[in-house]
Amino acid sequence: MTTNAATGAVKRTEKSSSPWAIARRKFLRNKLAMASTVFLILVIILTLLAPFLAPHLSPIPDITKVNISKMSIPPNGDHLLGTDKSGRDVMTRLLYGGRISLLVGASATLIVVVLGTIVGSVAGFFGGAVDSLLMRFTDFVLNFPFLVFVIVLNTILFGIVDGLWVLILVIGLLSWGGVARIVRSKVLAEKENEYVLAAISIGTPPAKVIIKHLLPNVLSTIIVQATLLFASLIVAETGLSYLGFGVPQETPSWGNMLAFANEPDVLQGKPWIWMPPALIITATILSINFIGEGLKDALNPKSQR
Amino acid sequence: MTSKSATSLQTPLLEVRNLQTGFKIDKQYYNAVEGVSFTVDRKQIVGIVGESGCGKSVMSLSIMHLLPKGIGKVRGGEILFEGTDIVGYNEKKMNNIRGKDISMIFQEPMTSLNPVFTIGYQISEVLLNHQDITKNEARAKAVTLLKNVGIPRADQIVDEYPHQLSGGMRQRVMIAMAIACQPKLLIADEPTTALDVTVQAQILDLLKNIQEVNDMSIMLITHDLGVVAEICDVVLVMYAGKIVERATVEDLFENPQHPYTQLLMQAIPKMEEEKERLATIEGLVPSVKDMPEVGCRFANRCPKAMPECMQITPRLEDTKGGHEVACLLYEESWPREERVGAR
Amino acid sequence: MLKYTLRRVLGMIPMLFLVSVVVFFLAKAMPGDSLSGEIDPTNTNPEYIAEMREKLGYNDPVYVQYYRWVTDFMSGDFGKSTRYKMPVADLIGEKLPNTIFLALTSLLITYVLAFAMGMYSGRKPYTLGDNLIAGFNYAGIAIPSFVAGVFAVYFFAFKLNWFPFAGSVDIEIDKGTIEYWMSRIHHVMLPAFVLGMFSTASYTQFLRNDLIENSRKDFVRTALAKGTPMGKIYNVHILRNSIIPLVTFLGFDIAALVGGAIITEKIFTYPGIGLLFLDSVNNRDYPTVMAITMMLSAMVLIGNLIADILYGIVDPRIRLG
Amino acid sequence: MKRKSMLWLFAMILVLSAFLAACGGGGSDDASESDSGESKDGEKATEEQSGEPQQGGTLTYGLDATPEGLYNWAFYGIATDAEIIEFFDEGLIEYDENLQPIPNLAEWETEDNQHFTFKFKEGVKWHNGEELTVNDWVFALETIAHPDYDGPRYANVETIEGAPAFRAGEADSISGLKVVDDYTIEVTFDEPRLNNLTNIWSYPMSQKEFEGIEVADMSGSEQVRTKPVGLGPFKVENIVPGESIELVKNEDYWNGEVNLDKIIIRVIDNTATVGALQNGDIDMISLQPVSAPDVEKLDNVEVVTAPGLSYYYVGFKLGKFDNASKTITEELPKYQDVNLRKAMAHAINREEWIDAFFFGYGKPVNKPVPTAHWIAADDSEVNVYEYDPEKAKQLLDEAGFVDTNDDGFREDPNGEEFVVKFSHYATGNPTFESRSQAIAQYWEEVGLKSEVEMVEVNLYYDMVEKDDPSIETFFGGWGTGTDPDPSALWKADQLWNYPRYDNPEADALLEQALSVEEVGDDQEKRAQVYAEWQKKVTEDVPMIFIAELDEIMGVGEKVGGFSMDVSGYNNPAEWYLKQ
Repeated sequence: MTTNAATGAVKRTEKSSSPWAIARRKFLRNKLAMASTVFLILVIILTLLAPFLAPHLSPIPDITKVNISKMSIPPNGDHLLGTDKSGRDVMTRLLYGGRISLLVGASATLIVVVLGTIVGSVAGFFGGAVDSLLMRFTDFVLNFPFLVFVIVLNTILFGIVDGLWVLILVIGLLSWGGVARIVRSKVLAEKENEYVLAAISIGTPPAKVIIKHLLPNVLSTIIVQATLLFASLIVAETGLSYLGFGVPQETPSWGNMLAFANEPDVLQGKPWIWMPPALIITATILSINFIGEGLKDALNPKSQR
Repeated sequence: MTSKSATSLQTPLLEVRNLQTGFKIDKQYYNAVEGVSFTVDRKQIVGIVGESGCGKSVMSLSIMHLLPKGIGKVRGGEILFEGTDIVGYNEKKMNNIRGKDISMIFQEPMTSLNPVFTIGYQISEVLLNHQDITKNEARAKAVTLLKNVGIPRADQIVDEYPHQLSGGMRQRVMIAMAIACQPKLLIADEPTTALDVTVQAQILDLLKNIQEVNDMSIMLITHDLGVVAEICDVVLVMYAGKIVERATVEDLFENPQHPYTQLLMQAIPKMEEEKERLATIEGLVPSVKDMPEVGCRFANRCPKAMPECMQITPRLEDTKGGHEVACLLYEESWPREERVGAR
Repeated sequence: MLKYTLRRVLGMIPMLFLVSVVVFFLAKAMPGDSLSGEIDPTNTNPEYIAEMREKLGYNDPVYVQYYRWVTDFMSGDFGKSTRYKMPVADLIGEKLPNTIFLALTSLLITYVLAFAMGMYSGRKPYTLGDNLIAGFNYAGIAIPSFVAGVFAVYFFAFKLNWFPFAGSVDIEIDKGTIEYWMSRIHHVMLPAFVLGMFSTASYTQFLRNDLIENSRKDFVRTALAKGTPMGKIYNVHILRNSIIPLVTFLGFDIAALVGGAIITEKIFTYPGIGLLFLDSVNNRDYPTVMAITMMLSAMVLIGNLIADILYGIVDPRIRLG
Repeated sequence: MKRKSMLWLFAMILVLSAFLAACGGGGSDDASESDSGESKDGEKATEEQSGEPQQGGTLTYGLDATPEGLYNWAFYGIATDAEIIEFFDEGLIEYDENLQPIPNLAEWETEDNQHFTFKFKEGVKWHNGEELTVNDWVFALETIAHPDYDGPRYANVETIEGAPAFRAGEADSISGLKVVDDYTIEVTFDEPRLNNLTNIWSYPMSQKEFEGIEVADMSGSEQVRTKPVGLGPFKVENIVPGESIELVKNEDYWNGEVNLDKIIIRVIDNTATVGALQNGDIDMISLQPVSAPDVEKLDNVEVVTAPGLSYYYVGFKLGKFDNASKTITEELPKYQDVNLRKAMAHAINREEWIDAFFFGYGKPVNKPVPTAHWIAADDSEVNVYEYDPEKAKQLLDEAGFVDTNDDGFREDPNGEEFVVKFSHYATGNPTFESRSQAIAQYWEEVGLKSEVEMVEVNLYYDMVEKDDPSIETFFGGWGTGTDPDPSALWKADQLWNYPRYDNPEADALLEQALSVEEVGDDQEKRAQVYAEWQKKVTEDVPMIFIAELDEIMGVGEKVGGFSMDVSGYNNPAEWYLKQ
């Protein structure tokens, strides 16, 4: 604490602001995180605008139609990123593909966060038998080798449910363990605070205590986790699609586009087909990670930067 | 060696001259300790009192070269240990002094011990650092040390881990570690603050006892005048990086002169005044960043402040028989030294 | 410690049971005969199928079937591969050493690199070296392993010719000689590095941050006050504390290696369990798929157990508390 | 003399991508998704620039699919395994470049196409040192006919007299096999057939080697999996399962000197093919068309092609088949109109499609037999459906498929919405989706609304085989064998007649072509009957014939003595490395 004598002074001036305001200020000051946020928002907007943008960017804005006369054209004026082996404009598919990849990532993250938060907060709040039961279950889910189970489940469910949602569900249902653990530990710590004890002692129903008192306090942790999860679930989608167990092939997604790298002629000879998705995936993951780091920093009252 | 020790007998054990320690904030240094001078004599217990943030810990860390790297730095003055200035010492030289000639104990016994090593290992380490002995010998010595600081079942505890001990026990372990090499000076930075009142007394007794047995000096840093009264010989009162009063314990308690000291005195809870509300000092210590360049640093909180206090920087002056105070109320002639702080 | 270990081992048993139940029902949900592989999938004669089902006891109550399957599994009978027409156990036994070798090498590389880089970064934060390492880390975390793998093959195997691009060993070398092992190591390095890249990056970053945080701890000051040199403080006092959380990662690591091996082994045509799994899924060799699934799940459990026990060993607060 | 490749020995080979494997009873042909539009000469040899074969050296041969590890002719299931067995084992009969059988380890005589006498070469040694005798062949035939035999080759033994009885356990031996002496055997078939010789199982198995192993355990035995022996120019020295095989020269090879010391077979990922060839990590590999253009660009590798025996088609499901009664039980109405089928055939621009998806390594095929086969009819003798969208539109108009609701697509003659549903297998290979999409688009261009459905490949052939209602028009590929008889793919009583093509006249022609009385030994007459059959099929259009493919090999410049033709490549004993 003595070592903080100097910085204590800095903190004091900010004492009046709410933690969220401080976090926001810290985040806004983090250049890397801000640049990443701008980038990510840009990517999201561009993919959302795909149907409007595509016709302006390419003479063949179709994502499914095969153009035999235009196959594997390197980048040029008409096709800024060239065309793929089906003669489809890479740029157009990149925009549409982003929708799917981000959708899979976001939906799966949502499932994960909701499930993880519910399980974690219930376990943490009630403790005792409920806790150990739920945590055993969480351990159990965490113990599945993820990729193996996704592939197996995908094989079983293939053709029964629409492929995209199978993927989202399977990824979501297998990934919530980590969040549950973290939320639980945070809730456990938070629960000991007097205001929570007070709320419980006056007979506030558990659900209300959890939602009103506990969750807002673990929210920062959840947000950070969700961000990092979002990144890793996008990776999961692309990886599975690359292996051929992901999004159905007729739907463009970044992973599916990247699967072209499996083609012997593409990898070395036609880099414009797989480089753009590879780069955009990497850049997106990178920016999400930076945002996550930034959030972690901003929401951590102890951090100094 | 012999000649040096001969001279060192006349010189005080530790003499700090005009010490200035700065902290870097936004690429600029601000002094947390501003021109402090004092001496610690052999076998003397010097107390340093002041509110938190007044620079007393920074000063002790400056002596030990333990300021956080890249942030804190001694920017001026001298620290003479046995007559040698150690300010410019490199890490290697300091490592020969730390733990051997000067050791230090800290406020937080809970966190000051490494959780993953046994008590025995941690005590042995200091011995192995400075003495040419085997691990087994060091361990045996650790057991003895633990016994000396009043730890029961020392031969078991030596193999236990910090988390298995209570706070008071851990502080005893810290003390055992600190005295392992029979240092000449022990810097105790708020050694009892984190402890229960009953344990506090025991630790103070232990310190006093050890000081007598080992013939060492102690520099005791505390915000608690009660602690000072109990064991110190001489007291320095610090405020905002400066020493504002220096006196023997008796003098100080009999006749506190600086208004700050007087207020501190009133803040000590006393048995007979239980029902009365404790006096508090209004306001806060100014941060190093907004330290006034001239004038008395206590002026804005001082009940006896005069308009001149804002313009003239008071100097530590002897009022009578070694009782020194830095306050315009006691200065015989002012103005002088208008711009001490602007260095 | 013994009690702690025992408790962990006992805690694993219900988990193993649950996992096996799930795998069993997944296998039942799979088309065809995924449990034993005895029913020839190319024979569509209903009489034959009915007869085989009766013979294999698929008309028994589910729990009887489960019991039979689980006891068979525990005694090493994993059923028969429909593709390779041989016991799955033999098939796995053939590939498992390769995957274990890959995983261990990967772990070794991961931890050595993570320690080297993490220690450096942690001791010298915000320097050029630290920033370079951070750059590597961000790349390692963000570049999907299949992209990295494909790059690695082309760059290190074809362009630079430093490593072989496929396989696990040079077949011309006699088994058991030093050259044989050197060849195996040579073959495994590149896939192992790609497999461990993500973990290496995250551990480096973790170790760095943990070192920085731990270096601000009070016990560091204590050690300094004792006259312990800074180098020793980092290597002994701080490191020992930072290792503890890293050890818990080991459990997750094993799960990650298992999944990651599927992609890596495919890219490097490294004949291990992952490649076998992928091939088996693609060829609908379901008995093999299910046996591997069960085995990998068990491996993850055991990995976690090992991590737990190691955790106990390195952290006295857990061991004794 | 050309060495026959096992790739096309068996009549039924489904062509799938390199990604997958066996389906049904035959082996899938992993490597043959290939052909050349450049239509190079049937034979191309690398020895032309070089002089004398040199001795010694190690050749590395690449495989871009993983072998299953069943290294025995009687037990293997997939083409990749066969590619390996080729190097170390051979059969009694070979085929020349016209796909006519020629003697190899044995000569034969027959008067009536029912009774055959085989005379084995003397002094031929197995790799284990035992001498080859007719008993080894009898052993092989009895193994395959054994009730416990779990391989797919029984059809090649079934026609021997007494084989069914042996299989049923009613006899201790196959009565049609008469051992005269160690080198002479008389074989009697159940009836005279023109293809008895080409159909019979012609690979001996070393009786000594399999001594004491039950038939049921053979496929899992080390004699099959890890320590196989054969009669071929190379011996198996070492096998690292799933990744590589080391073969060494057979010093005692019966058929001349073996040039190479060693052949290393390495399994690689197909994305590594070009790089591995370029770096000389592998000397030879069978190429997929997609890699071939990149390999062509390499200075150190030559691309050698030979006409293949496989082709792609788009089939129409015309009926339903009952496998128990072996009859087509139901007629499906949707594509019954032959003009609709003809129009759909005319709509497809096959040249463009092949160039786009096979990079010039294939060419349009107009009949149900690959052009390189000797029974193939000339294009002038069959109905050819050239790309002619106008003709297609006209045919559709005539057939009553017109756009009645102005949505841009034609309705069926009843005015109902008409949607062509086109199924293709999916493997994770993204080009499959685009090439099927491209075909659907050709149909859309003539006004037929079309939908593509990608079905997971293993499921796909199940669904096609079981006449799943969701399969209407479907993409497929065949590899036909050296045996010219196409009955198994085309007769109305065959499970593998996927379109459920049912034309008694066509079936009668197929029977006639095999009849000893009507055709006898007259190959020309036989070819003529097959040509008539081909005309019949092309008139009925049960499937649209799309493309036939060449075999492509990437051969490093160091390799000499290699040649290949429609029957496969030459004996690896003749290969050598230039020093």
